[in-house]
Amino acid sequence: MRFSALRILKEGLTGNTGWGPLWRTPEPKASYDAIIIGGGGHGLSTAYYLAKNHGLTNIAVIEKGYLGGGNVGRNTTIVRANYMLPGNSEFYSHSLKLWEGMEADLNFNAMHSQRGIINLFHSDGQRDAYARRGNAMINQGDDAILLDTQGCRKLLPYLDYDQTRFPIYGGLYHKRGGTARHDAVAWGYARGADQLGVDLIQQCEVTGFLIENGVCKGVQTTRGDIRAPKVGMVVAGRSGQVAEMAGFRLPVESHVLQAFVTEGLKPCIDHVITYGMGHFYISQSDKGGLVFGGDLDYYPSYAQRGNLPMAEHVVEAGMTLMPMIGKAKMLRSWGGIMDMTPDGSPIIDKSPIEGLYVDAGWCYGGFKAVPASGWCMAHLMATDHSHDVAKRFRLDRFRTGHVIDEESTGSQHNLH
Amino acid sequence: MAKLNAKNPADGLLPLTEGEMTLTEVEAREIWSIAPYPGVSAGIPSPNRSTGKEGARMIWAGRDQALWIGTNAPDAKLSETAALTDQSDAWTIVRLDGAGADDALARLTPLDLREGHFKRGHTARTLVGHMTAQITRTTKGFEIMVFRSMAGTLVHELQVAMQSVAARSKAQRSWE
Amino acid sequence: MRITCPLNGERDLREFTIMGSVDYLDRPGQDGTIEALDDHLHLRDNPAGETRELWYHDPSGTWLVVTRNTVTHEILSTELAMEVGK
Amino acid sequence: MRLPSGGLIDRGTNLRFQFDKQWYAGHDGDTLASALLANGVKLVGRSFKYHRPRGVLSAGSEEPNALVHIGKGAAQNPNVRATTQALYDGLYATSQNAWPSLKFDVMEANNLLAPFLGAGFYYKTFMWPRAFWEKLYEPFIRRAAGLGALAGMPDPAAYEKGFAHCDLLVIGTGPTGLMAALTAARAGVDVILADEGERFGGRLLSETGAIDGQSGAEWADSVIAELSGMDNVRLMTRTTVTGAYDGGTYGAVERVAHHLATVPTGLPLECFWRIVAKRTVLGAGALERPIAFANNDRPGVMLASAVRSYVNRYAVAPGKRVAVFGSNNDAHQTVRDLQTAGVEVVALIDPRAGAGKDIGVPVHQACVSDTKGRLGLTEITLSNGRTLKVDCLAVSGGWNPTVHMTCHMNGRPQWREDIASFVPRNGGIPGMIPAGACQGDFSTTACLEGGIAAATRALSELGKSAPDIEVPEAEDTAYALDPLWAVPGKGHAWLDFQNDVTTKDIKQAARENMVSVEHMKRYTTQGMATDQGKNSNVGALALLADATGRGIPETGTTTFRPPYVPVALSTLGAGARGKGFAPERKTTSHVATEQMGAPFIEAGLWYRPSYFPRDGETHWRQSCDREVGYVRNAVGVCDVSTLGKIDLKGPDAGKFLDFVYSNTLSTLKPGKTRYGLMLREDGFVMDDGTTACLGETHYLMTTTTAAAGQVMKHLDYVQQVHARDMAVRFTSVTEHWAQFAVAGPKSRELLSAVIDEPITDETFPFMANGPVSVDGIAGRLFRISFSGEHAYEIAIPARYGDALFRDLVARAEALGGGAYGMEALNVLRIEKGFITHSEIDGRVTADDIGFGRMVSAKKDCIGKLATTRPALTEPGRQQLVGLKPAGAVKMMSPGAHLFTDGDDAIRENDQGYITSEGYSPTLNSNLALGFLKDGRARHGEIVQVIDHLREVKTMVEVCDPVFFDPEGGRMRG
Repeated sequence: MRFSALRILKEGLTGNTGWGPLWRTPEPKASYDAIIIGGGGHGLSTAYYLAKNHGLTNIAVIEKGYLGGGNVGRNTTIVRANYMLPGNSEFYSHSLKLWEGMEADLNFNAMHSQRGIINLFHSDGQRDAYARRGNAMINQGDDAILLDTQGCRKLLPYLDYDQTRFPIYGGLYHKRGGTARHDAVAWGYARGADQLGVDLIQQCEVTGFLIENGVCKGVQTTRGDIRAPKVGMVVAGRSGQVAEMAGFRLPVESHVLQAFVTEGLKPCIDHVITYGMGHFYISQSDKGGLVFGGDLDYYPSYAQRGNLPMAEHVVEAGMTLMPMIGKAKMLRSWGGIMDMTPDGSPIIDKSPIEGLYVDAGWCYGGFKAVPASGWCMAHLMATDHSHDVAKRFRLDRFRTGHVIDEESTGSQHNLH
Repeated sequence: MAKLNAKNPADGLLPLTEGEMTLTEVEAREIWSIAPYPGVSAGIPSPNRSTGKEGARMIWAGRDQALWIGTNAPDAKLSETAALTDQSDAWTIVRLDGAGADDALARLTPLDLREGHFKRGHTARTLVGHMTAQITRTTKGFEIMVFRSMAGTLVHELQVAMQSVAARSKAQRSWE
Repeated sequence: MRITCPLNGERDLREFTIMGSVDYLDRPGQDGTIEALDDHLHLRDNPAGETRELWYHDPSGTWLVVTRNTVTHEILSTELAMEVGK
Repeated sequence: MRLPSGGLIDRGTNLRFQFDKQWYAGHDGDTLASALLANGVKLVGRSFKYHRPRGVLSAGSEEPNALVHIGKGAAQNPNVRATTQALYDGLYATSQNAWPSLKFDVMEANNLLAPFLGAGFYYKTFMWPRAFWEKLYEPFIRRAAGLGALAGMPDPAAYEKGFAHCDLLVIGTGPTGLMAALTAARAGVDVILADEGERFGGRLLSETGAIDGQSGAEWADSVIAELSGMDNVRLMTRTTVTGAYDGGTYGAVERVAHHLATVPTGLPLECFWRIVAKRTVLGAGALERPIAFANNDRPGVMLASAVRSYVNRYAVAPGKRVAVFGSNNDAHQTVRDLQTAGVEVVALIDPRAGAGKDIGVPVHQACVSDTKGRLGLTEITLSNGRTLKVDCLAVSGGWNPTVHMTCHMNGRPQWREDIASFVPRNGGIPGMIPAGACQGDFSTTACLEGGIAAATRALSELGKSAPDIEVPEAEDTAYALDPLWAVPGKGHAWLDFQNDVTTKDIKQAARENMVSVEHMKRYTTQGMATDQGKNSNVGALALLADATGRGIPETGTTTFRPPYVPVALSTLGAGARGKGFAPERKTTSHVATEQMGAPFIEAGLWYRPSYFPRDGETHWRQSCDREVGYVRNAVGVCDVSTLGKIDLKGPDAGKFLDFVYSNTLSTLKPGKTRYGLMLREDGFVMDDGTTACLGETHYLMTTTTAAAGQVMKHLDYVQQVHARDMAVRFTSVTEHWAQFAVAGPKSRELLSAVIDEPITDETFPFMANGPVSVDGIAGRLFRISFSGEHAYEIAIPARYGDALFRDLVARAEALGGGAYGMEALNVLRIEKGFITHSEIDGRVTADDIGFGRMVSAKKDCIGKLATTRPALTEPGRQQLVGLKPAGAVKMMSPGAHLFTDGDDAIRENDQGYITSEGYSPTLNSNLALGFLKDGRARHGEIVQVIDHLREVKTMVEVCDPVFFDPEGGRMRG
């Protein structure tokens, strides 16, 4: 069913009884041409682009819970292409372009809002680092503007410019950055994939791999064996467990990242803002809640919940930066499981087992990568070659040292 | 020739009184860290304990390490078996005394300060606000140490906490 | 989260930082292989369940090996890193 | 309307307050909601989406409708529940989410569009044309959405945080909590008793049942009186426990001063407590649930328990003609309480056959199926077709145990068929024992017993025995209920009042295959409002179960997450405003530097002077040039105390240094100093600095200011994990020593006048160190240089730092020099090609900065193996170079990228970037350092510098990074 204004009108007048399912609930078949493990944002976009770009429609997405139940549904919804290092630059640039056409392509409003993101800096050294980044963004063909303190004052008059502990020297303004309605991205890709014939199988957990002579031939699941010559694992925080079933270790540690939302408020923050001297980023959702987050809790966790010290640190950073949010009230906190790599950049590559492909290591930047991750993973699975914009996301780069370390914090997983 | 006058870390900031609480600076002539080399038993206090009294005392300050606080430096012979390092000017030491001191400090440190758990003579390496600190319970209150450079922050944060406790006890009395 | 340090006793999470898995204990020396280094620095079992990790009690400068459950966050035991395996 | 007698209010008080600029009066003991109802004000808010008129639904923190602004100006507090806001004299409240007024809100038009604004409509429209989203649709949606408004100014009130520790935390002071606290307190353990109410007693304050012959409130007071006399008990009123975290840690918000007309100085408005408890008894009670029927959201439709609260506790009749609708016996108590209070009860409506037949009011075996009344209820229609004129309808769909906190660690509650509710599963929160109504035990006697039992269990787990305690005598009637979730019929029947989620939305979600409970929630926004579904989740779940043909347990639940009630960011972030975010570290020269008028910059937590302005200077560059001149031509003084200083001692200290540094330090002789490079284990450069050998087994390491803490932790790691057998001990002495650089051709002349024994080039050659004394005070002298000049660093115990700094600066000025700041320091080091963390940014190797030979081949060190990895040794890496202007434009901004002459400025052509830049008055030229692909082989090449951000494009010549005195004669001589 195609969505349109006319359709809304017609349904509204007839009691909204004509809406059909957004996707089917198929039974798993015994075999497919390809299987995607993981029905999150990346898995669903992989399936969508396998079908759309490569004509592979006899495929299935296998999800142990419900579609979009992982990090795509529990993040701070920031979409941006403001990376500095080769590998990340071209990939996220590609992803942002896909975002810009996504809603028309999927006929689904994901409320992608290019309201602009401002990364604040607080010292000469940070300004120099952000200038290097901004120039890299423009070299890549994306947009960046370097704001000084006055420029920030004009755009963000409510920040504390006078008393705050670390003064605001300026900000890197990326106008095409912004936010989106996170769940809608998963639903849009799910609906798109379903319409192209992809079987989306929920409540089906992968329990093992069918590996014959070192070649992956399919998966064992709670609903029986499903065979396929190509299997992609797109399971984010669960990458360690799934890789273990296939018998290899990944350079991934799973960490909890908390996020927070306040009660609904009338519009007060029009951009996405990040603080440079503590861990804090914030935007206001279309419903009016202030959505904000910070850094990892730092300890590996599968619990999807965090603890108070980081929550307090995040709010403290917010209070020194923009004290006017003080009377906003935190309504809810939650945690996602982040697949952290030793350089903070992802992996889209073949696994050590033939026929099994890995899309993992998104750390806590996976949301904005949803379109390009699917695009490139689909390319890899369909052609057995890395897509040009993802060719540096190799699994062996840690061993060889070809790391893509944006944060420059070295090989410790939880420092990225 | 230069003429050098000494200045205390909390110079000009203390003493302070809020309600029944007082905050004063402790002037220490000598502070030395004593860290015995491996395999040597050096007679330092056991973990989280302080020993001795005014003039020559030791407080446990981490794994196999203690701080000597006194009017004189420790016996130099100790340097044969332990790393002896002068820290005399590295610390700000303040004393928080009086009714409400526990409540004020509990606004800043995650340490369990309950009398039954943190008794007189107990000491701990912990946090005060966002500062690494050493807290020791004394007869009348607490001795709190942070790095010298953070004297201003320590005094400010303790003062705010003391004011709050004083204001509460005043408000409590007027509510009752 | 509360961690009981063998020296400092039970303390709040905020007094600690964590480095990562005890894979960091197995350090290949200068004659080691790059594969061993990969195991030491990068590759992780990343278990959903019990795991052993290196933590640091910042105020006292103590490195600990903490056995912890990554699903429940339960702390199962703590040892001084200095004494592990001794 | 205020009842003539009764209630827990102080009728002797007269508190005047405003709501939407109208003056009203109430009494001490009132909430804003009870006072408004007492004044006949029923319309208090508007809903989120359809802007429907709304009145008070509940009498607690779960209130979804009666959310208002309290205060004005910067103090305006949005989304305050009128049902929990204590009344005080002068209280100023306004309604929110309505324009131009609460009674006439233009956005009410949305209500007419409701058929088109059902579940998920956003996702299906607003897509055409694309550019309209940010410009038109989104701003419109944003303005329409939201509830209250922030003032847009910093909150002027004070807030604080604190820590508390106890053996037993008791949450809630209804019958359960009070008995648990009493039992534990008498056993002698440390008890914290927390309750979110203005006074202790919980539900007892709203009910008429007697306990031990006293009213509930009197009995609660008597228990509190005993507890407040015990040293081991801490009573925390107005304190909501908001979250359960690992290790028995709880978050709690204490509303310290929201009930006060004026807040005394020093008193915080709120306090956020971190409570650590060995055991916890959760006596959080239960929340009554509404029933969905058409137009069940009109002002005047209230929860039956709330009606009892207003009648019994606040002596307020919420209506003149009240009907009661429920399918459980608990609802019948409402009829009796209203009758006792003299309020006319029009009817009891109970669909169960024979229910309430002796109650003394007309009973209808039916359901309420619709209502009328635009701004307030006027009439209800029953499923049997009857209509009744009423202005208040008390509704009870039964009770939901308050299981929320038991789910904060991912525990899922379990369904109990007999009470048609979820109850906590065992062990959801380690150490927490739910008891009483939150466990599904609804009678007062069961709660009293449950509290004792829970405390007894907690005590036994703590190794204590419980005292004998008698269960007070109280009501013990069974709770009988036929579940009733929704009344069939036409029209919108609300589930989530605030978010305007109706039964139709749930059905539509099911039709669209949003059948997972999480999908339903996210698609319809059910349960995502400020009450987080406290009023509506179970009902919505029941309807989803019905729509999908599953049972409720199979349908599952969404997750309850902290906080239990919303927490102000001011509270959670208390203390961080302004400078409080991080400690301030000040050097001993701070005061003198301030007196000299120097602006400070932040260097980590430290403050350091940027430059020292002089009269007549209008630009920092003038000061900087002058200060550079001091060092190059006379003598400059700079406080370098912020660099990390680590004192290492022991037989293996040299061996340990060899292990942590890439180069060899163990061969250093006493009195000598050497530069060292420290790698991370992944082979990239971590930090650099000098190490002085002070004695055979005694070294002093310096680190950069930025990395001091990281290096100390790293040394602890290396020693305790990888070098456990080395006999070495080390400690930070950063703060013990004040240290000043004295640099320039006249530096020795200056120092000789300061120190007690003069020095010569022979006694103190380049890289020497040794003890000196100043005014008899023992210090240390290092002949090291970060400026390339003949220079020293002198260290003195910090108590003398202020005096020595002033003395050095005065003498330097007499010699034609003076103090210099970070700007000059930066230029001096760039002239010499010395690196800082601008260059060693965490991604460079020793070889990249030209120090490849500093990775000793003779020994192992941290990071050595990793440096052999292919990527760290292959050609094409970017290497440190110097850059000099070669075009008309002299500006070379840090962050600009480098391109080969003639290449387009695109990523594929990127050759490197600039890290540092400064104007050298010495060489009368701008100079820069940067990294360039294969840069060491490209000295002499002209490359492009392109800075899109500052719109600079120029040409530069690549050269050696050491611009000035490459032979180093000046610092050695």
